[in-house]
Formats: sequence, structure tokens, C-alpha cells
Amino acid sequence: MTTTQAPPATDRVTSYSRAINEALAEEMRRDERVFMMGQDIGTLGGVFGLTRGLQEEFGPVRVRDTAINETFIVGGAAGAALGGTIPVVELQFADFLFTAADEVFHKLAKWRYMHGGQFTMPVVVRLPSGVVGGAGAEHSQSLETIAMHVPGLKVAVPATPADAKGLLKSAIRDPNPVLFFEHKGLYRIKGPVPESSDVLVPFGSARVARSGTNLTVVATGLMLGRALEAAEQLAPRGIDMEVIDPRTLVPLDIDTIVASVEKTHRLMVVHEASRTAGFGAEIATQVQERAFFSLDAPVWRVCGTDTPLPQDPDLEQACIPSTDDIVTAALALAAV
Amino acid sequence: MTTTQAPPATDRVTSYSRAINEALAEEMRRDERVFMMGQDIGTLGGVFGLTRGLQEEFGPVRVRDTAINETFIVGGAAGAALGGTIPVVELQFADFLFTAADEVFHKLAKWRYMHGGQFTMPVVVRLPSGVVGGAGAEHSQSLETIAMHVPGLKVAVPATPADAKGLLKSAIRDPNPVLFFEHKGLYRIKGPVPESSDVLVPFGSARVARSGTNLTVVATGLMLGRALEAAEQLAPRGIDMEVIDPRTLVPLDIDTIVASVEKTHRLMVVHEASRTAGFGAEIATQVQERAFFSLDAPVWRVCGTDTPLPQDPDLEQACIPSTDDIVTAALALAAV
Amino acid sequence: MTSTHVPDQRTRHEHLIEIYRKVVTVRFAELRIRGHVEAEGFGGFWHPGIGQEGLQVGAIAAMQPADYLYYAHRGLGYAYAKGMDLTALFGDLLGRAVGSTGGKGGGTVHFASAEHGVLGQGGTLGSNFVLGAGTALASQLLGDGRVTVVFFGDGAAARGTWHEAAIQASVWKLPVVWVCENNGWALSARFEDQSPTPNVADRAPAYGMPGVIVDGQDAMAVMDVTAQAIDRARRGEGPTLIEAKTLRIRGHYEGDRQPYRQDQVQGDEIPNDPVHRLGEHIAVEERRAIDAEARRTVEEAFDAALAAPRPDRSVIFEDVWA
Amino acid sequence: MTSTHVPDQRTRHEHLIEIYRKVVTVRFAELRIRGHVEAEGFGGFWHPGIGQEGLQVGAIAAMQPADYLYYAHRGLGYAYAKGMDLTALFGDLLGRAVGSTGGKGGGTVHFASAEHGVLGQGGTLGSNFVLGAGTALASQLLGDGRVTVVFFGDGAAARGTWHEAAIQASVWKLPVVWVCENNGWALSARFEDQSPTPNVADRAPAYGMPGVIVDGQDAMAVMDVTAQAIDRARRGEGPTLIEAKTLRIRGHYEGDRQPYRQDQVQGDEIPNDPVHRLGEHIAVEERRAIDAEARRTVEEAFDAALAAPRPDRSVIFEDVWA
Ligand SMILES: Cc1ncc(C[n+]2csc(CCOP(=O)(O)OP(=O)(O)O)c2C)c(N)n1
Ligand SMILES: Cc1ncc(C[n+]2csc(CCOP(=O)(O)OP(=O)(O)O)c2C)c(N)n1
Ligand SMILES: [Mg+2]
Ligand SMILES: [Mg+2]
Repeated sequence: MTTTQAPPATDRVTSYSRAINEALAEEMRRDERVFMMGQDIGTLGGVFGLTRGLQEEFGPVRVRDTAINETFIVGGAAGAALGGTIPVVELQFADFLFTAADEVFHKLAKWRYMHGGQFTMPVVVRLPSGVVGGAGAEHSQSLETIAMHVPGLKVAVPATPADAKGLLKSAIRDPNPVLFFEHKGLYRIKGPVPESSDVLVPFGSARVARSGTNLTVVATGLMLGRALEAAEQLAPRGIDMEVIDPRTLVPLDIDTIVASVEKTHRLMVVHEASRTAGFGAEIATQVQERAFFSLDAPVWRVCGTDTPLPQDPDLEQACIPSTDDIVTAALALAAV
Repeated sequence: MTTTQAPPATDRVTSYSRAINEALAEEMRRDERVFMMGQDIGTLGGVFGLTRGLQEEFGPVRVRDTAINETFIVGGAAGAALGGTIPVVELQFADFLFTAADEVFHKLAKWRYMHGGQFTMPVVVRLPSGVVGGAGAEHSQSLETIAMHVPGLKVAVPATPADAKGLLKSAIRDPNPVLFFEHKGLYRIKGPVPESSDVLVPFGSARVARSGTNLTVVATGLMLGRALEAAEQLAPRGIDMEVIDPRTLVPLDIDTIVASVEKTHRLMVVHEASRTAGFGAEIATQVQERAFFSLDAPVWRVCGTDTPLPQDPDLEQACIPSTDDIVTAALALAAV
Repeated sequence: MTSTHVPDQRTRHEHLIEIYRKVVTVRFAELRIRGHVEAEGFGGFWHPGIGQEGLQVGAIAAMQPADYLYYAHRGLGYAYAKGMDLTALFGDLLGRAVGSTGGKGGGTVHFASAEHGVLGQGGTLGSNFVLGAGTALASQLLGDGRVTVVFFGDGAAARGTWHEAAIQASVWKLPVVWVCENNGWALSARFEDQSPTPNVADRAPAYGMPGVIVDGQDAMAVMDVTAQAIDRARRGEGPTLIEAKTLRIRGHYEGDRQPYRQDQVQGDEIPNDPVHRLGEHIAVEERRAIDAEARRTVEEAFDAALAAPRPDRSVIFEDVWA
Repeated sequence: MTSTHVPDQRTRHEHLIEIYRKVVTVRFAELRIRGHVEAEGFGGFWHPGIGQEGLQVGAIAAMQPADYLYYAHRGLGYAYAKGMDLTALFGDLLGRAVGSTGGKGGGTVHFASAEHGVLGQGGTLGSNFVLGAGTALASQLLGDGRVTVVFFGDGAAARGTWHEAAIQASVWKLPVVWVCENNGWALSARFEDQSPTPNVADRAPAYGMPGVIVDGQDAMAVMDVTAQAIDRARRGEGPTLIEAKTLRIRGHYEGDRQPYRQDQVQGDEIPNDPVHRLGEHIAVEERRAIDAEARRTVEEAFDAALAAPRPDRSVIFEDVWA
């Protein structure tokens, strides 16, 4: 992962998954009401190892292995929140939003509203998301746009270890339900993470991951790294890309994106989710709504294909944007 | 409902719900493999009366009342399709997509693909959609955009009796899964419908419901009527709106929309679904991708609020675009 | 059934009086709402609970004030029995600012009262199974000694959320009590046509929990079995499935003409009426006094709600976010 | 158990030989795949079915060729037993164009063969319950006399789709047979920790269907109970729940180091090995010949699959739409 800033002295380098694990541990230490449940998160420490050591530290009462029952994991979390706790639950794959969709999109998103604001719904649903190499059509999707379309859910899409930690801590302290999309392909990447357990990354603040002058690229999750790589390849070819990671889609820091486009006059949104009706469309639309006369060219999208994801790891890569795809598109867009 | 063409001699005037009922009956007569299941569709004829008389004609074996089990209604339909039948199922409210989301977005959408194209999935899911007056946050949503974002599902959003009938017949004959969003607020509207049982409305062909020169409006479902009313109010004020109903969102006839924008140079998308990441964003983005230099102004959206829908029938209207909202926005956009 | 399980030190007769008072108040509320719907029409769908008030009030009589309630959609007896204010309930129904939801309600409402542990209702049937188990889990985690009671219909019992919640609640011994109002119908579907077993309670052994069948028209009997189940839950022995046999007197919603229905019960007949069953044990004078007071309470509350202002349209933007 | 339920006129011993041949072929396939994964690594997740081959082959031996199969994720024994070509199955696994999915497979694959009634698998556990019931409904509607067999694990049995499918299948008497491979584990979760009843079959009465427990290491016994269940289904008497007791020998996926596991079975030990149980009934010479042939078949098929080309990347755009 390329970043433009050197890590401050108080940072140390750690992995995205370790950063998440630390956030969980710190928040559980801070607030006794925080508990976790999900499949295989206890003795195993999670299929992706994210919760390793937590059952040892906090015991099987606060770190609970459930049966294979996504409606209970999410709906039970909703109920447990109403009962005064702060549930942080894991669905083993983000795709399993669909096996608990009524609980996510109706109960979490709307309970407070439907009942006149009497309750809060402080639930975090951790969602290992995106392609990971051969997990198939029902275990690899990027579904964050759906969560963005249904009012009442906050949506985080961290792309770096520091953001993963800082956003997860914010999520756990948020009285609203948060869908926390962790990218499975990023679990092993490393980056600087603040030492202090008090550093939070606020929701709704985009990060300018690379500043540039010719072209703005918005990218999230796994795509951020590819966009930054593309930027390095493009720099010697005279294209100086500004790369922005919104970090949360709800709330969305559109101001930072618009300000960038007012400078660069060109925008490209890169996402892994399938193209049609993905969040790229929303960002493109908001930008042209707000900065139409600043745009020298249409907003372009470089996105996942409008296909299910094949099980084969090589074919799956063919379905999501590569660094090359971003480079090619950027060259073409700069020429419009 | 205002239409620009007079009904041909062979049409007669009938209601949207009657048109749907006729399509079901005709297709069941035509093909013995077609059957229906859902809650209360048999003896009762459906909570909205759409299937009235069908159990009498086709018997309880082909028109089946299920228990309250949306995963079975949809997943069972998927399995029944694999077993050689053509299921046309009803979810009592479109919102119940979320109680069967794994079945809709994984099984229906991806089964063929995941299994290398060996199977077809000729399933129609009928989805009473939209606000109807006091049905509440979990019985009133417009969720068609979500279906548009997940590849593998066709999506119909008929706004007139003729389209409801013609599209439903096409849907039943389609070897692909179709989500058929019927607007509950339109069930009682009347309009011309062809006499012949052979008239199909093809998917992917938008209808220019009113031709105009100054401003293109894309609207679906309940919004089509409001857009047409707005057009009548705007005509004397010098704004001649072209109103286009895409009729299906997957496939989407973007060509017709782009051609219109190339004529009018201004576009507004009106939808009842909540604004953020709704299909308006997709249409806006595609149009600026393809016709950026034809646009004299940004594409605007007039949409449902980014809130859940309140139970109260009056407050619920405050959450979706009114004719006045469309008029106001059109006047402002024309002035940009 | 003895009175050992009644939740406080009042005599059984005092309990009966109190239950009667609530049942009859709910009955008048039901009739008042029906009158309103018939006269004025109604935005939304009102699902009358008339005839089922006895079991609703009886079960809730076994709860402690701090216990949590997830009610079902059939009437407002549950919420009233748990202590909610009638004007607030009618306000919800009529879409008034005095409603417990601040006016967002109307039709099939989502009453709520954090103060009374009335945690609400999901509009999708069966969602309360998982929420209820979750709230019971919170009580187990916090050690707050509360029990959660979840109401649902015979139709909702078919939903998969039942299975997922019941297995986990049983394995974890969560303090939750499931009360099925088996009124024989799920909209137009007869229970006997859609259940593989004669009773919902027959499914309890699959979940390693007791299944108890009780006459839902006998409020006191319902109170007794619920009290036992709540005791068991509070002792940490896990959930119980109670099936209260009752009958849906009216249509699914007020206005449903029930073309699908051929059974005897039509219109206003309430076989085995819970009001009468309780009333038999009360001296005529006392009963008349209770009735009169109940009627007055209902009229006043309904009038107050009707007279209250509607909320400003701007409330639609409130309560999306905390 | 008598042989009355075997599906054709061969002698019981001929059946046993045929089942042995398939079981041992699947065993070699399991070992070949493991070898490949250990040596070459693997894109995706391979869930070994070693030790469970007996029940998979046994149950499927009771099916007619036209009957429908929804398999589970544990190995490929089901698909091979139902008649699918080994090269096609390995091709799926290895992401080759010769795979039954044309190369989209790889890892936890979705085999399929319309010709053999192998209708596939959902990646979300428990989705096969509703699909299987639906396919059985199609058979009932079309009167095609077919039965659908659905495999699933003890873990998947907790999903709500079970409840929704099982109630409807029972009420409608659909021709479906549910075969639970209870191997004691769902990934890291022990069945005994996550089930309120000692057996999955204990849940059958809730659905008004027979629940049968069988030794899953005894392929012939599994064939017999499945044959009975299939007969019952074909006669129009509705579904049966069969629970085959077995054991997960290896990790959840090949490579899983099982830090959560303390039980005795580790590595390669296969208690009550179905291969040996069947083999005892076959003369040594004959057995050796079968083994040799099975090994050769597996090697040839695997080599053929390995040698086959990978699909062109353009296949990603195929099969989205019919
Ligand atoms: C998941 C879901 N499916 C369907 C409905 C529509 N619906 C509302 S009430 C009802 C019947 C409920 O029957 P039952 O649970 O027995 O309760 P009763 O109305 O008899 O009190 C149905 C089908 C719904 N609200 N939610
Ligand atoms: C709905 C759903 N939840 C979780 C998973 C992840 N997962 C895959 S296999 C598995 C364990 C399955 O256990 P069991 O059903 O007993 O089958 P076994 O692996 O033992 O054969 C889990 C949790 C999934 N695929 N689908
Ligand atoms: Mg009922
Ligand atoms: Mg298992």
C-alpha cells in the first residue's frame, strides 16, 4: 500500500486484521456492555482469524459462538441492543447479509424510526467482503451499495490498517447500526497504526490518499491500493492523479470529492462491486449535481463486471478492476 | 393516466390489477407448466385481489396457498424451475424480498451461472411495491434498484395496465428470473389494454409517454402519472417535457433516454425509492457517460427521502415526490 | 393450576379483578376502534384482537414491570396490559403527535414504550423471534434478571426465524417465553391446512423446551402457565413455548369480508368469551362499576387522541439517526 | 433390514460390490485431491469428505437415475455416485474447461449435471432445503414420479430454511428425502454444543415426518433406510428425515489445522471405516482388483483434468443470461 504521508513517530506497522482485532479488544476492555457473537469467532478465533485471542481474554460469555443462524446473529444483536448491550457481530461473509436481510435492512435500519425514536440501535455488523481467491459467487461480493441505498445504516469500507482500527472503534461507539465492510483481500496488508487506543477515525471524513492535479480517482477497499499503484505508473506519463478514499459511504464526505474535482476537472470512480447501480453511480451523480460546470469530461467508472463472480480464482480477478484497467481508463479519460 | 396515443380500436379499458390477472390466466392456459404459489393467493385471491378467480379456474394444485415462508416461496420456486415447471410466485409485499434475499439474490440470480449454464431459471416473482397508504416502513418500499445492482435478475416496473399485462406475459415466457414490481398504488388505475392475448411488451424497450422538447423526465411506476400531470401543468408555462418510462430496469433501454436528452439537453429522473444510490443515479451516470456534451445542465433527481417510510398515510406522502415537487424541480432545472 | 405462580402477594381474586379490568378495557378499546374504522375509514390496516384479549392480558399479568415485551399485531391489548397509556396508543393509531411514536404511527402501528419495556414489533412476521431471543441474551449478559416475552401467531410460527432463534435460545438457556396466539387462521390460511402437527406446541420437543397448551379464553389459566414459564426462564432454565388456543373473531383486518371463511363464527359472536369467563367470578355490582369505568377511560382516551394535533410533516426527517 | 428396498433386481451382494467400487473410487479421489492440495496449493477451499463416502454412496445407491440430487459441500462422492464423470468433477475443482461448469469451478465447486439429475449446490448453507422442496413440488405437479434427495450437514440443520421447507414439504407431502450427514462438527462448532436435542432426527416429529437414525459408516444400512424413505416419498406419503451418524476426519477444509479440536480422531485415522466395512464382505482377490481399477480410474481422470486447458477469461460473460 502506497501512502503519501510518512507514519508519525507514535505509529507502528501492523496488519489490517491485527488492527481490527486490537480495536475489538480495546473496545471490549473499555465498555463491559460490548460483546461479540458469530460463527466460529470463539475457540477458532474466526475463519479469517480476526477474533483470535478474544475469547481467551473476555471469556465465552462475551465472545460467543453461534449456530449457523444469520437471522439470529443480526436480529439477536438488534434485540440485545434494545436490551442495553452493544453487540459487535460477525457474518462469516458479507454476502450473508442476504441470509439476514430482513434483520439488517428492516430491523437494524428502521427500528428506531418505526418506534418514534425511543430506542437506539448500537450494533456493529462486521462483514468480510470482496474477492479473496476462489470463494465463489455467494462468498465474494461487494454489497456496500445496497446498504447505502437503505436509509438508517451507516456504512464503513476501510482500506488501510489505521482506518480499519479507527473506524471500527468509532463504529462501536456509534449509537446507530453500522455495517462494517472489511475487505478479505486486505487482511494481510500492513501499514502504520497509531499506538494510542484513543485514536478514532470519524465517519464521514474522506482521506486524500494521494494528492494530484489532473484527475480525481475515488476508490475504496482493495481498489484503493490498485488506484495508488496506477497513479505511480501514470505519474511519469504526465498524469498526476488525486486519489480519494471516502472511508465511509454513509455518511459520505462528498465535499472532499467535489473540492478535488473542482481542482482536477475530471473524475473516475473505481469499485469492485458490479458496475450497474453501484456506488460509483451515486458519487458520479452527486458530483455532476454539485460541480457540473467544473467537469471537463464525463465522470467515468471502472467497476466490477455485471456478472456473478466465478468460483475460479483467476476468472474472479477478470471480474474486478486491475491496476492496468485503471491506468488504461485514466489515460483515456485524460484525453477526453 | 394521460397517454399521448389514443387506444387502438382493439383495446378496451381495464384496470392494472385486472390486466395482471388476465396475464396470469392467459399464460396458465397457454402453458401447463406455469403454476403459482404464495400467501393467500388461492381461496382469497390475494391480499390485493390480483389472483382472484384463478384457483377456481386452475384448481388448488396449480394455484397454491403457502404458509408464511418467503424463503420457500422463492427458493421453492427456484427448485421447481430446475424441476421443469414455470413458477410465478407472489411475495405479499415487495419488501419481503428481504425475508427471502438469499433465495432471490443468490439462488435465482446466480444458480445458472454458478453451474456453468446447465440450467435455466424461469421464475417470476410478483412484488406489490411502493406506498399504498399506511402500510409502514417494511411494507411500502421501492426496492427495484437493489435488484438492478445484482447481476442475473431482470427487473420490470410497469406503470400502466397495458404494460403490466404485456410485461408480465413476457416475464413468464422468459427463461431468466424476473422480479416484477407491481405498484400497489396503481392497482385501481384504468387504461387501454389490447384485446388479444398475443400482445407482449418486450423487456428493454422504454416508452415515450409524452413527447416534448425542453426537458426529459424519466419516471416509473406511480411517478409516471405524476410526471405526466406535471408536464400538463408545465406546458402552459413554456416547458414542454418529454416523459419516458423505461418499463424495465434490467435490461434498461438507455438508448431511448440518451436520444431524448440529445434533443432536450436536460434530464430529470423521478423515483419513489429513496434518493441515495437509487436507480436515478445509474441513469444519470449513464446519460452523462454517453451524452455529456449534449447536457446543458446537470442531471437532477426528484426522489423519495433518505428516510424509512412512516406508517402514517399522510406522512408517507411527504416522503415521496408529489406532482408539485416535479413541477418545482422542472422549473428550476429549466432555468439552470 | 394453583396460584403459587402469581407474581406478587395479591390474592388470586384481586388478580382476577385486575385482569378483568384490563380485559374489559381492551374490549371497549377494540369496539371503539372498530366504530371509528367503520364510521371514518382508516389509513392503513387495523388487525382487531377482539376475543383474544384474555390471553394477552393474562400472559402479561405474569410479567414483572421490568420484563420486556415484543407484542404481535393483533390489537393493542398487550401494550395496554404492560402499562402503556391508552391515549398514546390511540394516538399512534390515529397518527397524532401524542402517539408513542410521535405521530409516525397510523394503522398497524408500532407502539413502544422504553419505560414499560414495550420494545415494539417488526412488520415482517417472525422477526420478533430473533429480536426477543437477543433481548433475553442481553439480560443474561447483564444479569438484570429480566425475562422477555414474545407474542406471535400460528401463521408466524412457520417462519425460519423461529427455528434459528429457538435453537439458540434453548442451547444458551435464554430467559425468553414464547406465547403463540393460535387463533386458527393466518389471514386466509387455516392453521390445520398449514401445520404438519395438530398443535404449535408439538414442535417444542424439537427445541428441547417444554411446550404448553392452554385455553386462551381463560385469562387466569394463561397467567398461570406464563408465570411458570417466566419463573423457569428467570431461574436460568431456558425458554418455554406456550400455545394459547383462541379464535379469530373478525377478519384479518377490520374490513376484511372473509370470502375464504366458512366456519360458524361470524360477526360479533365470541365463543367462550374471556370477558364473560372472568366476569362470572365478580359480583354483578362490582363488575358494572368496572365496566363503566373502563368504558369511560376508553372514551376519554380516544377523544383526547382524536383531539390531539397531527404531527408536522417535518417529523419524517426525525429519528432516522440517533 | 432386508433387501426389499433395493431399487432394482440385482442381488444384495451385487449391490454391495457396486457400492464398494464407488466408495473406494471416491476414497482414492479424496486422497488424490488431498495430495494435490498439499503439493500444489489450491485456489479456494476444498472440504474433504473422507470417511463420509459410505453414507454418500449408500444413500445415492437407493436413488433412480432420474431422481434429483442436491448435494452438500463435503467432497464429491455424491456427484460421482449419481453418475457424473470423474474428469468433469476434477475439472471443476481445478478450474479446467472440461469441468461440468465449463471452468467457472475451482475450490468449493458447484458441480452439476442436468443429465444425471445433479442439480447443484448453494454456497449458503441450507439454501438447498427450499430448493429441494421446490424440485419435489415440480415432480408432484408434473407427476413425473421422481424423488429429490437433499444432503446437508448437522450445522446447516440450524438454518431457518429447514423449518420453512420442512413444514411445507410435509403439509404438501412432497417427494423429498432429507439426508443429514451428522459428522459432529460444523466448522469449529461441536454439534452437541449447538443442538438442543441429542440428534437431528429428534426434530422430525415437529414436522410430522419420520426421523431415522442410521450408522453413516455402514453404507448398506444407509442404502436401506434411504430406499425406504424414497419409496415412501414416491408413494406420495411425504418426506423423511434421515440422520447418518458419521465423523469429520479432517479439518473443515484441507489445510484447517483445527486448533479448536481436542477429540481423538486426528490425521488419517478413520474409525469404523466404510471402505473396510464393505470390503469385509468381498473376497480379497476381487477387492484388490476393484481397488486397482479404482485407483487407475482416479489417476487417469485426474491427469486428464490436469492436462485440460483452462477456460478463456471471456467465459466470465457467459451464462449470466439464458
Ligand atoms: C414475513 C411476512 N410475511 C407475510 C406477512 C403478511 N401477513 C401479515 S399478518 C399475516 C397473517 C398472520 O397470521 P398469524 O401469525 O396467525 O397471526 P394472526 O393474524 O392470526 O393474529 C400475514 C400473512 C408479513 N407481515 N410478514
Ligand atoms: C448461511 C451460511 N452460513 C455460514 C456458512 C459458512 N460455513 C460453510 S461450511 C460451515 C460449517 C458447516 O457445517 P455442517 O453443516 O455440519 O457441514 P460439514 O462441514 O460438517 O460437512 C460454515 C459455517 C455458509 N456457507 N453459509
Ligand atoms: Mg393466526
Ligand atoms: Mg457437520
